[in-house]
Amino acid sequence: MSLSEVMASLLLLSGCLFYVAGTVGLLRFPDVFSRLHALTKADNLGLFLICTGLALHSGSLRIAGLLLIVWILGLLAATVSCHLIARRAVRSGQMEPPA
Amino acid sequence: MIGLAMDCVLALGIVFLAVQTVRSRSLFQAMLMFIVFGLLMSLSWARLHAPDLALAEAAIGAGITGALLLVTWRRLQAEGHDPVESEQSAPSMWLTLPTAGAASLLVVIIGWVALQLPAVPGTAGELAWQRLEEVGVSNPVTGVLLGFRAYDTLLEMAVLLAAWLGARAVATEFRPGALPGPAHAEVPLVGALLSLVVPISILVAVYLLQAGGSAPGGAFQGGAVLAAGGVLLCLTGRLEAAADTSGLERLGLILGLSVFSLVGLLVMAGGGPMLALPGAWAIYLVETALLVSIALTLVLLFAAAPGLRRAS
Amino acid sequence: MNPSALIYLLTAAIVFGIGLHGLLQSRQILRQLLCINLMGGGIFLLLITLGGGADGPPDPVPQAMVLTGIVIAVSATAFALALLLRWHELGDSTELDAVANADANTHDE
Amino acid sequence: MTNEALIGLIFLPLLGACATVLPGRFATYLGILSGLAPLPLLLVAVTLSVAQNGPGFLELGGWAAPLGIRLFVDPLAVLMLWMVAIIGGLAAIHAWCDFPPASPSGQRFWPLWLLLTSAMNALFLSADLFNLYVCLELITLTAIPLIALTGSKTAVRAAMRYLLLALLASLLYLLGVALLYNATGTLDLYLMRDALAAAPPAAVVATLALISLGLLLKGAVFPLHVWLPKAHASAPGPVSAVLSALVVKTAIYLLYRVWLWSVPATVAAEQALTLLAILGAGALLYGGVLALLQQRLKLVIAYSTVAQLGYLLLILPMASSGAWPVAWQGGTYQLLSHGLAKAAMFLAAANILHALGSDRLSDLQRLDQRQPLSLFALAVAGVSIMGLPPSGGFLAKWLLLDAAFRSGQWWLLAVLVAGSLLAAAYVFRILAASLRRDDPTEADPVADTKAIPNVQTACAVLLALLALAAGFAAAPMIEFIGPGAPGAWSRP
Repeated sequence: MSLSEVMASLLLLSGCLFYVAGTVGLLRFPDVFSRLHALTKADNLGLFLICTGLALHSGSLRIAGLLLIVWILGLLAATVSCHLIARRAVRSGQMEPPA
Repeated sequence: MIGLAMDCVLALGIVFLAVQTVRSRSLFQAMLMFIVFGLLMSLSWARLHAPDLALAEAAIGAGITGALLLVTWRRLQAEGHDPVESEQSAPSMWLTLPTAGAASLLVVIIGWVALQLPAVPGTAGELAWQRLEEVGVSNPVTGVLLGFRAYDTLLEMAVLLAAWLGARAVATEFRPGALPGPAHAEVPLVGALLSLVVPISILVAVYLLQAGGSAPGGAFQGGAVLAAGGVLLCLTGRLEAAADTSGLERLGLILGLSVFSLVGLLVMAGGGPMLALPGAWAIYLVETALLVSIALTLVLLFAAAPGLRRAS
Repeated sequence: MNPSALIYLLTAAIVFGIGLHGLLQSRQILRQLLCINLMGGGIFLLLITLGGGADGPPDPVPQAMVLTGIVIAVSATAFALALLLRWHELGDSTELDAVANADANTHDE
Repeated sequence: MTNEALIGLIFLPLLGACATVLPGRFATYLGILSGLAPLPLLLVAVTLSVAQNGPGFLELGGWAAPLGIRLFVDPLAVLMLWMVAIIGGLAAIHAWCDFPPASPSGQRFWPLWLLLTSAMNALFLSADLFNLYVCLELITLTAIPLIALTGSKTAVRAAMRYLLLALLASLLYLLGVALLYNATGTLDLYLMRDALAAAPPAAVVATLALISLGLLLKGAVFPLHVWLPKAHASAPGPVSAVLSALVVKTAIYLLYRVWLWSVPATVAAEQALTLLAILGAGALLYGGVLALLQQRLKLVIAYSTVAQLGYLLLILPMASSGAWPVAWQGGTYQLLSHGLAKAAMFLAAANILHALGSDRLSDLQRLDQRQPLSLFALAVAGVSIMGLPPSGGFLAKWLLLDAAFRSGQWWLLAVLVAGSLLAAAYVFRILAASLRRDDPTEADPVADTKAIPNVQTACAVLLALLALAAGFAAAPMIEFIGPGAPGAWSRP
């Protein structure tokens, strides 16, 4: 197993770890905002790690470029949808009064 | 070994989501479960070496169908649909047991028959691989869709057209609130995202179209991606419902079906067999027409309005 | 047949069965539509599993059939949803047993 | 020439539908006329060719089966195509008055109508199981919006139920097709017999059971008929006519094709055919009794469809007996004469409903004064449905009785007689209700009757007369139809 393959595996594994963390947060956190917090932050990083790992694994610059686009688009979609969900939640009065 | 484990996880996930679609009390939750079910199906197509299907399932099966379900849900709610009604009380045992019994019996029969019937050699699929070059494309699925079984694809476009005609026929008079409305129009982030995503959806659609000859992709996947861009424009109020279908829209709706038929008829008029597309250029011509019709039909079905126009 | 094809074959049959069960016992039209789509998914999976069961290259004919089937499924679903909206406008609930009961004593025209 | 004619039968209505979608009156008229008017002409060419050269295939795209899709034309297909052209054509003329092409309702009606015509022609010609699935879905998705066009609660409710059951039926059919493709490696109806003969019989029977279950559901065969009466009765008149005369028959047609053309003659298949015939007998009796109990004219006619479809399945167990040619002729004659008579009855009922504002049997009194020609059409078509001479229906039932007698299937004889008696009862019930005069206080019953365009009356009368005339043109037609299913069921 070459160094790059080891690196790729490590990246993929850590990416999965972030996804697991994000999912646990989604399931366990109490309200919309903390769930969004857990989901978007952890998943974006997880996606980045997995894309990098896959790019390393493939060893092709073209595929690396495509994966970069995938990551950016995922990032954008996550940002905007997170914003919209949070906005909707605020409007509909789900914001807890500050303790 | 890892592959097998992944297949097991996927299969379990698919079955779990199917069960949830049927069992969850809230109809809304069931819809969400179904949409995720579509996404996992798409992954399983990829595992089964059917990337064309993975693309189609993700774009059409999960994406467009999901959007249609959610927007219908929203329309039902907007019209005062009582949310309580969406809760399904647990059906009685007398109803559940026989249907479950019948369904499991059928499952056993399907499994048993599928294992009993031997896969025979010399199938249509093997022939398709052997004679793929004669069609002029190297992606076998495109070869079957536009070459060997082009007639199916043509009638399938008629089905899509019929769905739009039917939806228009049963719709009542034009309702201005047919679209979900510009709820998020004023959010600046959405505008920025749109100006990026809609051009990308066009780009991806064109890419999928041209890739379809040699790689996974084609008119259906491309059309669905383009339709997704249109759906976004509707959702954000960039496109709004018009009271009538414009001439251009009408032309777009029938473009795929009529170009496909006319090319086929022209070939026949020239002495060839009906629907034998003469080479790759004809396939791309037909696929482009199909893409336009598919995208437009899907967006209009989503909008549930006779037509669309740019928001003033 | 290799083990993973067997897994998907079973999945296909089970998903079909779940869809059928849900269709028969559910009383909400929207959910019945979901169930019909589930059944369709099961059949599509079955087609591909059977076609790809051998070790050779995947059979493109079932793939084309499934692609056609997916488009037909979305067409039928879209029309059904339009009909559902219309029905709702007429003042009925989205439950199908309303149909069954109304059939017995309907006299409207 | 024949090939072009076959293509035209499918593609002219298809392109006509496209044209009617386009804006402008001209495109609409052009679409309707070019989509429907040339069909009889094309059929003459096809009929002559089949009469001379026998059945033939047409490979689409030049790809031979099993790789490509073939069209198959034989006398049975020609018969069905003629029914589409004649019944569909006359119903279209009837519809022209209610749905003028330039009006908004016409804009909704005609594209769907043309697509439905094209889909039925495509189905009767197709030789490919999966292509047939696409055709079935196209028929479903065009017929159901046509039912819901009236927009009444009953119609929308019936359409919804029909849609869900039709989708379920297609899925069962598709499941069977998927398994058959795995077992035979082909989707061609006429290529799979040898492969099926080699496969394990029990699995083949299970697969065919799935396909048949789907088709029986689509064909509204007892006890899966529950969706039919409401759907057919609540549709606009010409749509009811086409639904009852043609659309349900597409499923029966496919049952014939699958069981008689594609399935190897094994013992299990023979038992399956007997089972199908028992369902047919059930339909004949149950549909007849329910038709007798209905209070509305269109519902009586719709339940009569449930009953009359039963005859078409009764011929199946005779497939391996010496009486088969006679039974086959009886069955195909029943297809034809029931189609014509039932379409006539539905068009007449639509006229009556329109003129009187109601089709309750209790409101039909003095119909002979108010709608004499519609009543005439009902009565003449009723003669054919009952099976009285000299109608086409008489000939069909006589041939069926003859076949049952020859093959020694005594239970079939009993069922046939009982079915005819029930049909006579419900037809006479309609006639009796129309001739009643129990309201002498009403000064002028004709006054509150709306006028019906003469064309619409003429369509109903013409169809009824055609159903009657089918009895006179028997000899050449029977010769043309021939023994059917060549070689599928050689006698032991």
